Amino acid sequence: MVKLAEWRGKEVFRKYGVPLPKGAVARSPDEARSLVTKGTVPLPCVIKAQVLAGGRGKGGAVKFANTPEEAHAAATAILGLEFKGERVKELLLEEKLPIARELYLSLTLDRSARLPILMASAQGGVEIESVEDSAIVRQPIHPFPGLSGYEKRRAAKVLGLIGPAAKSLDRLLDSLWEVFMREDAELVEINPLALVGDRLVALDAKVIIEDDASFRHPEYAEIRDDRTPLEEIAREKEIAFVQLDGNIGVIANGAGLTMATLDVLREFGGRPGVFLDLGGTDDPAKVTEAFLLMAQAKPRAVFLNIFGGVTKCDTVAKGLVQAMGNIPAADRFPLVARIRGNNEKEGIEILRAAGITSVASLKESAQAVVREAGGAA
Amino acid sequence: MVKLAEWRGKEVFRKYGVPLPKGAVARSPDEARSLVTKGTVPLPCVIKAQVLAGGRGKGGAVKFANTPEEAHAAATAILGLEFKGERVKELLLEEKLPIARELYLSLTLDRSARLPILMASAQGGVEIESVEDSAIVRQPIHPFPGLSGYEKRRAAKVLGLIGPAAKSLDRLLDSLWEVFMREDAELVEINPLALVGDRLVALDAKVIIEDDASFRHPEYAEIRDDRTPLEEIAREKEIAFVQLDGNIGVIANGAGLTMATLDVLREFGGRPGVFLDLGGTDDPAKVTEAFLLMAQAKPRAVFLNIFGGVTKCDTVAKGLVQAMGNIPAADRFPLVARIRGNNEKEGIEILRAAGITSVASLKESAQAVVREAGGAA
Amino acid sequence: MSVLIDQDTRVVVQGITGHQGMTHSRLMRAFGAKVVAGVTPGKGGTEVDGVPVFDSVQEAVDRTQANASCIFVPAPGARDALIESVDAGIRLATVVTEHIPFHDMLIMYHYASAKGARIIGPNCPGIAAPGKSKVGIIPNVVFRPGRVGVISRSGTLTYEIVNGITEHGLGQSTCIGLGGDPVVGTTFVDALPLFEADPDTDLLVLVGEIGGTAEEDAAEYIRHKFSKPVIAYIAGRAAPPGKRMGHAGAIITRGKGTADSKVAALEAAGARVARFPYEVPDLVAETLKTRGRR
Amino acid sequence: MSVLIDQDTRVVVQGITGHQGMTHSRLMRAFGAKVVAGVTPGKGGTEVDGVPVFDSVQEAVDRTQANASCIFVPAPGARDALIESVDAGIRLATVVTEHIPFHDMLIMYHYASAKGARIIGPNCPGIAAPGKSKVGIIPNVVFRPGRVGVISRSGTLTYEIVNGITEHGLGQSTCIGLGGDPVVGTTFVDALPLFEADPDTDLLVLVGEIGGTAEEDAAEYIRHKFSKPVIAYIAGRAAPPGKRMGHAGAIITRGKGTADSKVAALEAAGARVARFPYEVPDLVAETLKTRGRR
Repeated sequence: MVKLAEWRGKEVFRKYGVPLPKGAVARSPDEARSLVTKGTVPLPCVIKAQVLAGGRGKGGAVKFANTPEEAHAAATAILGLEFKGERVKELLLEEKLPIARELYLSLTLDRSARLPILMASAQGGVEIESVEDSAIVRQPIHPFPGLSGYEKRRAAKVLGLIGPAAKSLDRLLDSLWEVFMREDAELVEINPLALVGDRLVALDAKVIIEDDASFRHPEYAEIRDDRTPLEEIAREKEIAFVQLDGNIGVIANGAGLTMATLDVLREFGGRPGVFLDLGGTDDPAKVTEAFLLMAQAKPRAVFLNIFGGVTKCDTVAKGLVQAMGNIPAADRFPLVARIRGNNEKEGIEILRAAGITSVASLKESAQAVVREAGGAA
Repeated sequence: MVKLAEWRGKEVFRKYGVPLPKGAVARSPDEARSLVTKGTVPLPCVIKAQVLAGGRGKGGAVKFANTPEEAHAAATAILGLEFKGERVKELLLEEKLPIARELYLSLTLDRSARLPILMASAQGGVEIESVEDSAIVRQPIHPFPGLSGYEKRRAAKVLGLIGPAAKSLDRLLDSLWEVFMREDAELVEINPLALVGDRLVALDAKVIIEDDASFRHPEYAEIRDDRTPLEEIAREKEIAFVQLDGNIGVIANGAGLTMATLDVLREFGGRPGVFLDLGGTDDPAKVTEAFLLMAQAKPRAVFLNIFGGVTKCDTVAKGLVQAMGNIPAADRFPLVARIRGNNEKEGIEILRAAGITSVASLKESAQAVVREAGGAA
Repeated sequence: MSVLIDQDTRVVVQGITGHQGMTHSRLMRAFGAKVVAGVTPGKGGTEVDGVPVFDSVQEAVDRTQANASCIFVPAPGARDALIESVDAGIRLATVVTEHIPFHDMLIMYHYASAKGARIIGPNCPGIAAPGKSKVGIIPNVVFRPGRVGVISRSGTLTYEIVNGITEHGLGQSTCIGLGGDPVVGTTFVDALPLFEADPDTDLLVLVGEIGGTAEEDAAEYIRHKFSKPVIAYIAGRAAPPGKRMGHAGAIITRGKGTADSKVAALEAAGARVARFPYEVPDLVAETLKTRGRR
Repeated sequence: MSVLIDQDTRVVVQGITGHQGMTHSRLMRAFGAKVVAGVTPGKGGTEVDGVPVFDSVQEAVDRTQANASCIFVPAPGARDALIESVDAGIRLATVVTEHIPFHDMLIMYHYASAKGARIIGPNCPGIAAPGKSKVGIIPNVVFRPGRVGVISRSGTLTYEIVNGITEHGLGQSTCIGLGGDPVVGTTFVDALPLFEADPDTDLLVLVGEIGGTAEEDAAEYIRHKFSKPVIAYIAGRAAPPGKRMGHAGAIITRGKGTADSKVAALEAAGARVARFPYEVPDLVAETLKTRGRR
């Protein structure tokens, strides 16, 4: 999932013709003042921290300025912030517009309908989760004909737009649809979408690009999302890795089995802290890397729960034994292993030769690892 | 139907990334020489008359030049031509490439399948009508998923392209598909498509844009096709008008009825010269305009054959009577009228008041107009 | 019984507030059709001759149980109008609008097909089942209830031929004007099985024209799968090759789709082919007589 | 009988010359599947373990009467591979490939649906009917012929549960791994009627996971239209909200799709819901015993 910062999202919007306020990015207070002085950004202006988390307004990450000096001061204040764990490095300065109304608009996927869905609400400017369902239009869009006239009219109706404002919406929705389809977006959201006179302007931009479509979008390759450093390393090695606050490390293969393992551990009072999903690899080297990564997360105990399919049991056993030799003594951890499925016998044999016993029962192995981690919480 | 001249078609191709030879347009021998002198068009080059008719090579409308002076001379020769009735006003000068093979490629509509169809043949550079069917691949393309990999591979196979040349085809076909879909084309054709080393280059470009899509393509509004001046006036007035070499004028409504009228006239030895299809108008002024247009074509006799539906009989009668008063005495013609269908009685009454008799039988009315035009041919 | 429409057909007219939509809604009702709703965005809540107008097809369907639509919306909006009616659950849409780009029609046709909906047209006279219903613009006066089915690619020529049948003292079960555009929602081959299955149709009149291969395809179907007698007429035997006779359906290209090829294919399939429109009624009457039916 | 595949299923493997395609073709054949052809563009004319390889699916179908495809083609080419198999007349395509963009899958799903073809997957283990056939990558060793149907959104968890059932001395009629991607060709609701209609299935095991509303939709279907007993397990009760557990199917958004909501819906529909994978076999055995069937 590639979440674009507001200014990057707006660059994409601009390419497709979504109307935007005049604005520019600054990375220092001096740059902020200069943008205003040169008239690149008209006054009065708004100055926004370019962070991915929401709630910037309330959190002091959005300020206004009427003079170049105010812009400098606001930029200084915001660039000093650490907002919800993220240090502010970039600011977006934009003209402050006379807003008549704030609306909400987004395109995302409706999994049940297996269709893109257009959501529109007249109650913009607040988190859409807080808007009651009856105030949101949800219009599925079939990808074959694409966005149709009646669908756009339905959105105009709920947004209360008529005449030139409805025409502005019509064009904006065509642009937004193009962004969603051509950029392989998971989500494109404008909140708030401002009515300024009788035209619409996107005040914010939230664009999330689908990770799986990255082969079509090398342009997003260097943009990272909100992963921890270890998660980032995992991503580079194509290992699914999630860090939480617990002390048991879990290495499994497949999302369902990983979650089931977690369910069982919790049942016996265990506190899982790191999940590492090997997915469908069948490469011992990748298994070794996974174990080394796990060691860096410093779990109290590790539970290896593998059901061999594409990933074969002997592959995992080989990778594991290889890893164990390379983990520094200080980082070593007690290990409970359970390997079943394809090449189960070969795998168990390899583990046994290295002094590791595989427990066949999921229940018993889970209980064992909870004990190793210091007992139930 | 908007047929684009080669250079205009290539401008469209360029926009979508279809590879082209280096070239430029000249409208005088001096301009031609200058393009070569300045290096805009590398030498040796080819100089082609920008006319819509085919067979330019054999007709002396394509020449080669190795020096700026040769370019000037060739341009002088070609600009003096009248090629198949069309005066040459523009030249396209292009670098002459070392061609390994000449191929054929087009996208058009398959009416029966109700699908776009990709046609490809290794026998390019000749009229595709002269290539035997077995040497042409016809691949229908579904507009929903668009052009797929296997369809492109099938084309590569018949064209005998592998490796980098097949990759070049892959990209070229994606571009050509975009031209066809986004420009609302009836036909996009590259003949010949040249293999130069291991890349493909479109040596010619034939692009026909659908008339009915003109509301989406104001950019083609000023481009005319090969209509006669009267046909051009008719088009502006939205009257379907076809001129042939006969002496009977036919005014009917609807393509089918117009053709049936022609069939009957021919049966009785008549030689229809002008067809004017009122289509689905119900505006007396348009009927008047149609008659005035007909008068300019100077027919020996005119047959009005209307079956009233959307176009009502009394509307036609009113328009006709109005027109008759405005046609100069020298241009008047004998008229046989047959009006049936919606508001038939009212129409017949209006004609009767103006001294015109409506004949109910198609057979008898057709015989009458052939007599008026001087009898069977 | 009749084909596609009958007395239970509930028609919504898309574009009812335009001149054509208004005029033909009246004429449909005069023919006996149940026109239950109209749609014009922005005019919801008004009425046309007592027919309620809605902002969207979905509302019209929800409120009036409309089950067939008749589209008069001008070409630039026709594609959207059709998608809207399909998405609202309408499974029979007659598109009267002319000059729809075939690229739009490709999308309309394949989308409707995927959703199980049928399009008649575009640029077509529509469907008439005398004594029951009518969706479209065929003149009311030419019809008389009877047992002759008619399918045609032409507009006014259809009226001419139907009128001739009526003047001959015969009548029609259902008449469908398919339209002559490059891409049509329903072809002869699509329509033939409907008439084969219709117990109220004894004989079928097929009116074709030069261009395309729809008549040759029909002949193929008739030869193998159609059991009722067919009388055909093909317009354009005398038309000059390569010239347009009013719409794109009538271009002759590459020696295919000529009148000769169509006539030959139909005759080989057992159809009787009239040389002129006025021969059709005689051939119909004669054939029905031979068959002992009427 | 079984569901979707049986001993007459003739499988073409798209991407057969890759490591995965080759390995699993062997395993499918070892399970009893008729793998009749492989497709890899440019490798036509070669063989893989005696299975002929063709350049196109159309050739494979023409030459070997293949009627089901198994797609191992890497994500960037998967969409094209599926379109190719649908266009070649294949009506059942199992897509093993992972990491296909959902935008591609939307097109694949709606195109296949329009053509009457069914997709299993993507990113799925596929289908196994023990003693008959297998299309996909589920380990052969976990199965035993029997009368328990299994449908699952997970991969390895399916193997775990099927293995548990087998170790308990029971067997499976058909097992379908639907895949857990945001857009799947076949959902629980799509698959349930197949098991309802299958005379060889006495009981259905449904393996779900948090995220989306597929389990809630399934519960709704089960409540009204499914007559056989259902044992369910939902993975992810202890998963943290908003975090990905390996694939996009497991994001919890806006309070919907939680384990609690799924469990409650399924129990309300009459299903028995296991709290842990290892409870499933006991519940299956117990339920079958009560019903007096096995």
